[in-house]
Amino acid sequence: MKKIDFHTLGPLIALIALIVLGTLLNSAFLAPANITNVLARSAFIGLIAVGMTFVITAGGLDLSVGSMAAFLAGLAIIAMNALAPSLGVHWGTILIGMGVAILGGLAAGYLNGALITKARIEPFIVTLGTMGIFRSLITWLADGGTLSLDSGLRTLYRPVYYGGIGWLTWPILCFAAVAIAGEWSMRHSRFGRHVEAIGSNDRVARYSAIDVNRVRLMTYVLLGMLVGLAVVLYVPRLGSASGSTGVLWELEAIAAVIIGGTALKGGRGRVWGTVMGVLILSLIDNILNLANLVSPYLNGAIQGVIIVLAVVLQREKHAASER
Amino acid sequence: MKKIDFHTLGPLIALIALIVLGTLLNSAFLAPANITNVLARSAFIGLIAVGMTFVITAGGLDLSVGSMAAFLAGLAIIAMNALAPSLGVHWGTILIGMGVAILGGLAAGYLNGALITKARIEPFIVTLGTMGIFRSLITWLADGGTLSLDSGLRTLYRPVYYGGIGWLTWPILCFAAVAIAGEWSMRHSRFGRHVEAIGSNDRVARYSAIDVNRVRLMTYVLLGMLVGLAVVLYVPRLGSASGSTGVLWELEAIAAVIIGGTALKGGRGRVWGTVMGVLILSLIDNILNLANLVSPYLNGAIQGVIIVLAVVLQREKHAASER
Amino acid sequence: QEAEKKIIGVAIPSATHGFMGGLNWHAQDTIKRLGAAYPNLEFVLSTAGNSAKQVNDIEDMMATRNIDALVVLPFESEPLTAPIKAVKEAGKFVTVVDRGLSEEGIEDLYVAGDNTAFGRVAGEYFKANLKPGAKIVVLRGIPTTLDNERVEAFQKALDGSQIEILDMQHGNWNRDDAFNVMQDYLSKYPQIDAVWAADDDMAIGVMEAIAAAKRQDEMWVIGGAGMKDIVKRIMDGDKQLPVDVTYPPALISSALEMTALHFVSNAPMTGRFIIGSQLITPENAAKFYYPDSPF
Amino acid sequence: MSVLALDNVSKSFGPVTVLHGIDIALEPGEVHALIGENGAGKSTIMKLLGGFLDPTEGQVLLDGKPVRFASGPDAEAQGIVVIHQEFNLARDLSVAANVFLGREPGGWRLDHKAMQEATAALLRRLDSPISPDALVGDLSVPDRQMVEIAKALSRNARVLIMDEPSAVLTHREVGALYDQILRLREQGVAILYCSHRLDEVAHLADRITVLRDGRVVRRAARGELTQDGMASAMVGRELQDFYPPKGQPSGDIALELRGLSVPGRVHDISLTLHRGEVLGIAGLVGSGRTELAEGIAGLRSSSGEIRIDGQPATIRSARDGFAHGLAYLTEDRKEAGLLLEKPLRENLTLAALERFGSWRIDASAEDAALDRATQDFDIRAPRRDMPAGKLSGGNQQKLLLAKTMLTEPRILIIDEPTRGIDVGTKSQIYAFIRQLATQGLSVIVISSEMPEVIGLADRVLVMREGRLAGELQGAALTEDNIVRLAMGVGEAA
Ligand SMILES: Nc1ncnc2c1ncn2[C@@H]1O[C@H](COP(=O)(O)OP(=O)(O)OP(=O)(O)O)[C@@H](O)[C@H]1O
Ligand SMILES: Nc1ncnc2c1ncn2[C@@H]1O[C@H](COP(=O)(O)OP(=O)(O)OP(=O)(O)O)[C@@H](O)[C@H]1O
Ligand SMILES: [Mg+2]
Ligand SMILES: [Mg+2]
Repeated sequence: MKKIDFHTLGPLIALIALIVLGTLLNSAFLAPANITNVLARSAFIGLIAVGMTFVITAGGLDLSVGSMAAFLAGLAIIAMNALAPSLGVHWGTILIGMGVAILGGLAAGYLNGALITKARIEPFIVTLGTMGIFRSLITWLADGGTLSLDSGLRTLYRPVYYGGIGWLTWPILCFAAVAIAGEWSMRHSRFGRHVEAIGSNDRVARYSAIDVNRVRLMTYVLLGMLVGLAVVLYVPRLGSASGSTGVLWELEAIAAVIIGGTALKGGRGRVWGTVMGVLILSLIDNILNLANLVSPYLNGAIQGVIIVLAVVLQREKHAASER
Repeated sequence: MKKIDFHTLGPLIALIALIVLGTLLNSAFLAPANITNVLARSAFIGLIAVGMTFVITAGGLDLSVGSMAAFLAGLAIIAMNALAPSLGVHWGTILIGMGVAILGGLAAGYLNGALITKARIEPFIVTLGTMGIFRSLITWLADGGTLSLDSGLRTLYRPVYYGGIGWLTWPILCFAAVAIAGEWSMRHSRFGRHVEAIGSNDRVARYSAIDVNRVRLMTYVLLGMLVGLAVVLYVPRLGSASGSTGVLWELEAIAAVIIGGTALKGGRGRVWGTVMGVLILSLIDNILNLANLVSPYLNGAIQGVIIVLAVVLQREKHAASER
Repeated sequence: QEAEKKIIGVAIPSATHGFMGGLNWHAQDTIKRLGAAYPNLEFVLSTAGNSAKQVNDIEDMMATRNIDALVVLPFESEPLTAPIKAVKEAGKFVTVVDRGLSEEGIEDLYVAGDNTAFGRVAGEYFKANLKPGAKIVVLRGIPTTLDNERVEAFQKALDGSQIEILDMQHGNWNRDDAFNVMQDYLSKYPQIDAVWAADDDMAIGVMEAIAAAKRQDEMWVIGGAGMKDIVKRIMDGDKQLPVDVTYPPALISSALEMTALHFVSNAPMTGRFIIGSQLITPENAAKFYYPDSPF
Repeated sequence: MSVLALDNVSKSFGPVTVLHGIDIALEPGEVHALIGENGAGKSTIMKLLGGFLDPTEGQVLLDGKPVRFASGPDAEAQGIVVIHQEFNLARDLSVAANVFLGREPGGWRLDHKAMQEATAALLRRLDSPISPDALVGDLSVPDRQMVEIAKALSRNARVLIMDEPSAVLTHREVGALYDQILRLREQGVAILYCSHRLDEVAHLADRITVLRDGRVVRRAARGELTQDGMASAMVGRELQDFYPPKGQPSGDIALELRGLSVPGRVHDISLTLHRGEVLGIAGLVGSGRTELAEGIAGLRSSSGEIRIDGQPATIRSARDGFAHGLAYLTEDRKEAGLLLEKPLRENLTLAALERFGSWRIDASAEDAALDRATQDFDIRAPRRDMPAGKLSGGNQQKLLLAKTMLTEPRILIIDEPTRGIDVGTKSQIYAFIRQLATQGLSVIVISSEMPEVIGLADRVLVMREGRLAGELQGAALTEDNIVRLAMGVGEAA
């Protein structure tokens, strides 16, 4: 944190450019309400993307996070609804639901990690498989429809998304805390160092007495738990889960990581960059809503162009500093 | 082709296991009609996956193929419909439509490849961007709805999907021809050799006087043209294209490539393996439809489990031969 | 006369399948028309691919666009209920389209199709036109509550008819998926007397698969929604497509128009408007045929 | 007239100038040796000549005329072939495919047969048993070096530039390499040869250029310089006592192997290593020395018994090894030793991070460790935050040594410890190893340089085809005896 990380400068510039654009398009853009909205909703992908940064830095990949989030949200809701009659509408019930989400995430991450490290299957295949599995399970649990949280619990639980300290709502605080802890671990902890070493060259890591499988497994477990945490914040927002919850979150999270300057092949993790990446993606959506730019059919195209441009900006800087 | 490639043995075993399973579950499975159906349907993903094998072997990735297919199908239909009044319902019109699809594919692939090699942006980001762009463009061209081919042309064009030589319909023949040509190029052509070298170590390739950027660009152009070819076969099937055409084809194609034993990090291309991978994925769908196994909500879960199992099977063999 | 400027937010799902495509088209078309007719009305349109994005869009409309009214087709009922309630509580005029909220009495205006009727009308046609012991297959949509409602109503209508439903798989309201599923049905079942495709897009894929298997004479197909190509074929008396069940994507237009009228006229524009599902038959098909719509 | 020359060339990387006004000329039919300390700039000169770098100042002359090569391949098209110090092979391709990469014969269809036959012929010429179909990734380090040489020989070179081609080869391969070099010299090829083995420089070179700190400090013709003379010209001072005096191992057994086997590679090895002993292991390329070491260190699956300090030990991974105080230094520094794109500091402490804080890694302690290591091992890095891969080859090796030593092992197995290290530093490292042994550390040294094992080890085991072929000690410890055991022709009296 003492030194400026040059690789995060690129995404930062892209982010600033987007903020300027937003301000020009609509003066309400910088209003606290809008900022709170954008930051709070970034939190889900943000938490997941921080975990994904570790997985990708260690040379892995996880396609299952979106489905996992839906599945965990479903589990947590089922658990809370089941307990509500006996325990009552009570914080205890909600805490148990939170526990279910986070422990479930731990277990799901462990499943992915174990298949990858113990059964030695490509992460792409394992998580493509579990992506299908989690998605199916939530659809099945919800019987094709939507699982909804008991409305009493809903009311009690709601402030976890909407409340907070002033305009700093809990999701924002959580995201900030996890991002700082993530950046810290990547830079200053043994775990982060080992993650980078494994992604850089796992043979060297093995020869350096690093327990490669354990560290790799841990990245998936960590990601699973962060998915669980994202779910803890997601459930009070919509109070429900269905087969369409979390669709394409994996793609967004991976994109945020890569926009942030972490290489897909691993070895170089930039948690700050990931945070920028997440904010860039959220802002694009927000800005598209700020102005009636064009046909809504073309939103995706504009989004695509901006993503590529954001990275061009960053690569140009990067290339320039390399010569 | 003379020697048996051990890495394709794994997928082959998985494929055979699936065929046995299918036969046990339903006797109609081995009926010629079913086989023709499955093979013909596999052709779209199959053609794309063969191209994807080259892209991935060279260390690249293309997420845009599904959207590109939808976009090209839309373009071809618009072109044919526009020409129908002047040229008439005529093979010439259809040939022009085919040309539009294939040349469009070439151009789209060139766009991806040029952004990756010239602007030096990560393939993941470039093709995530163009994925959004193509998808938006087709939705916009179709005005949110469906573009349908002029019904006269449709009738004329139809046999390109449904016709053929006996039960070997054109898609099957095309897929077979492209697979053989792909395998041949990977093994026996300079291009294939260079693709593998680049994926294995692009610095070494550069030092060996290989024009790395050109070869890499060519893999994307080749893939684009194969997407175009897939579209040529796709359009006569239903005669239409919409924003939902080709959704998730990219994931299926990449999965097929990896199930087939090509490493995601590049360097080792197995076109036969890819063909097996494509057939495995199609068969899973077919078998799930033929057998009333469980709640259809759980199809995705079974699919996921089988994909992982298919690869476990292959990895076990692989690991055994390494010790 | 310089009327006060009013902003109407419109939040609908994006055009991921035929019906939604049609709905998107009608929404944009109506917005263009109303915008021209009433210069003091401004529309803000957003489309979303999932509930969370739709909630984001609604939040953005509130925070940055300062809307006076919201016309929303909820992506899903439960998750959208609280956010829409918040809009209402902020004193905005709320129109809910098609999918009801999970709490009653939030919206000012409700314009919807009738999913139960959609399934029931189709089921009744099957019951009336098939002999006892007939065998049918069903293609379901994307797993959602409304798909469940339709299928349940369909099954209920068939009760006691001795018509056997051989299989129900998801075709996801998608032509290609429906084509694949139907091909496999045809391999699997030597006898199929009719198909409920439950959606016109799926019906197109289904008919293609049947044609490829050359079994057109064995079975007929019922889709749903009222796509112009299908209506045209019914008009032309296609034996394979005897009828269709409406679920008009144009209901968004009604909702938009009524919401606009709330601001430009003094007529009270609140209440519930259910647009029932009707059977399109060769006789009445002409009045359901809109050649200009993309759907 | 010279074929290829540098005319007053300087080269800078960023702010650091590594070559100052170099003049060097290669004549046809002549072997020109380039020697100098690690980081003196030898590889940089070779890259300049081979078109892989552009001079910052001055020019490259080809046939007396200034040229500017667009790239390495461009220079190669003009007959200038380089064997790089760092391997330049694609792991996923076969040996034959690598040899012909970029110049595959055949029209539309590659001529596999021609490539295979030509590769087999080249390897036969080098007396190497490698199969042309083998995947390069499966080859041992020395075998990969032989493929590099074969690849260079397959080019029709006018100028052949070799950067430490013999660093990991045993005398058998080196002999084959000399034969080829002499044959090419006959044919009028100009050869630039770089090596830290001064005996081979004396044997091969018609002309010697000595480099120090990026400047030419001495030019000599054949016979003008003795090996000692070369060494002092390089280092700038006299070197004495190249090998430290041998030690007095204690009677305690630190490591004992009973019937250790690595499936398919190493068979039934039993040996003992005493506390304070330096044990040498010699053998030809492919005799299984590396596999044995990796088997002991838990990096390969092995069977048999390992006892440490008399207690049976289960070592299934390098981590288990470290827990028993056993460390292994790999011969494959590029792929198993260093993280090439990471800075020096992170490489140095990677295996011993526990020592740098329990929660937060103490960066200042790391920096201090790097200071100590650069001093102890004489690591010459232009900048401390540079990636390890940009260090000169010898300095990478020193960093790897420092990294391994940082784990403070009690039993140390080092595979080719001085690969690519200059004479001056070599004697420092020998002294260092001996000092460790005196302090009670037990060391196994695997080396392909016979003088090194003889000079350093108290006792030498010779391996042949995966088995122990014999043990040599005291007066019997001679090159001749090692060769006989290694080749299986019996020990002389
Ligand atoms: N790409 C680079 N960027 C920065 N510094 C470099 C680069 N390449 C080489 N150097 C530095 O240039 C100096 C000379 O390196 P060079 O590789 O030529 O040494 P050498 O004589 O070959 O040494 P050795 O015997 O260890 O191989 C070293 O200090 C090295 O760190
Ligand atoms: N994974 C592998 N697959 C196939 N062959 C291998 C593999 N690893 C090593 N070999 C071969 O086994 C033989 C023994 O190699 P090894 O590295 O043990 O030699 P060595 O005795 O250590 O000598 P040096 O260290 O000088 O190579 C070599 O010929 C090598 O090519
Ligand atoms: Mg060097
Ligand atoms: Mg060795």
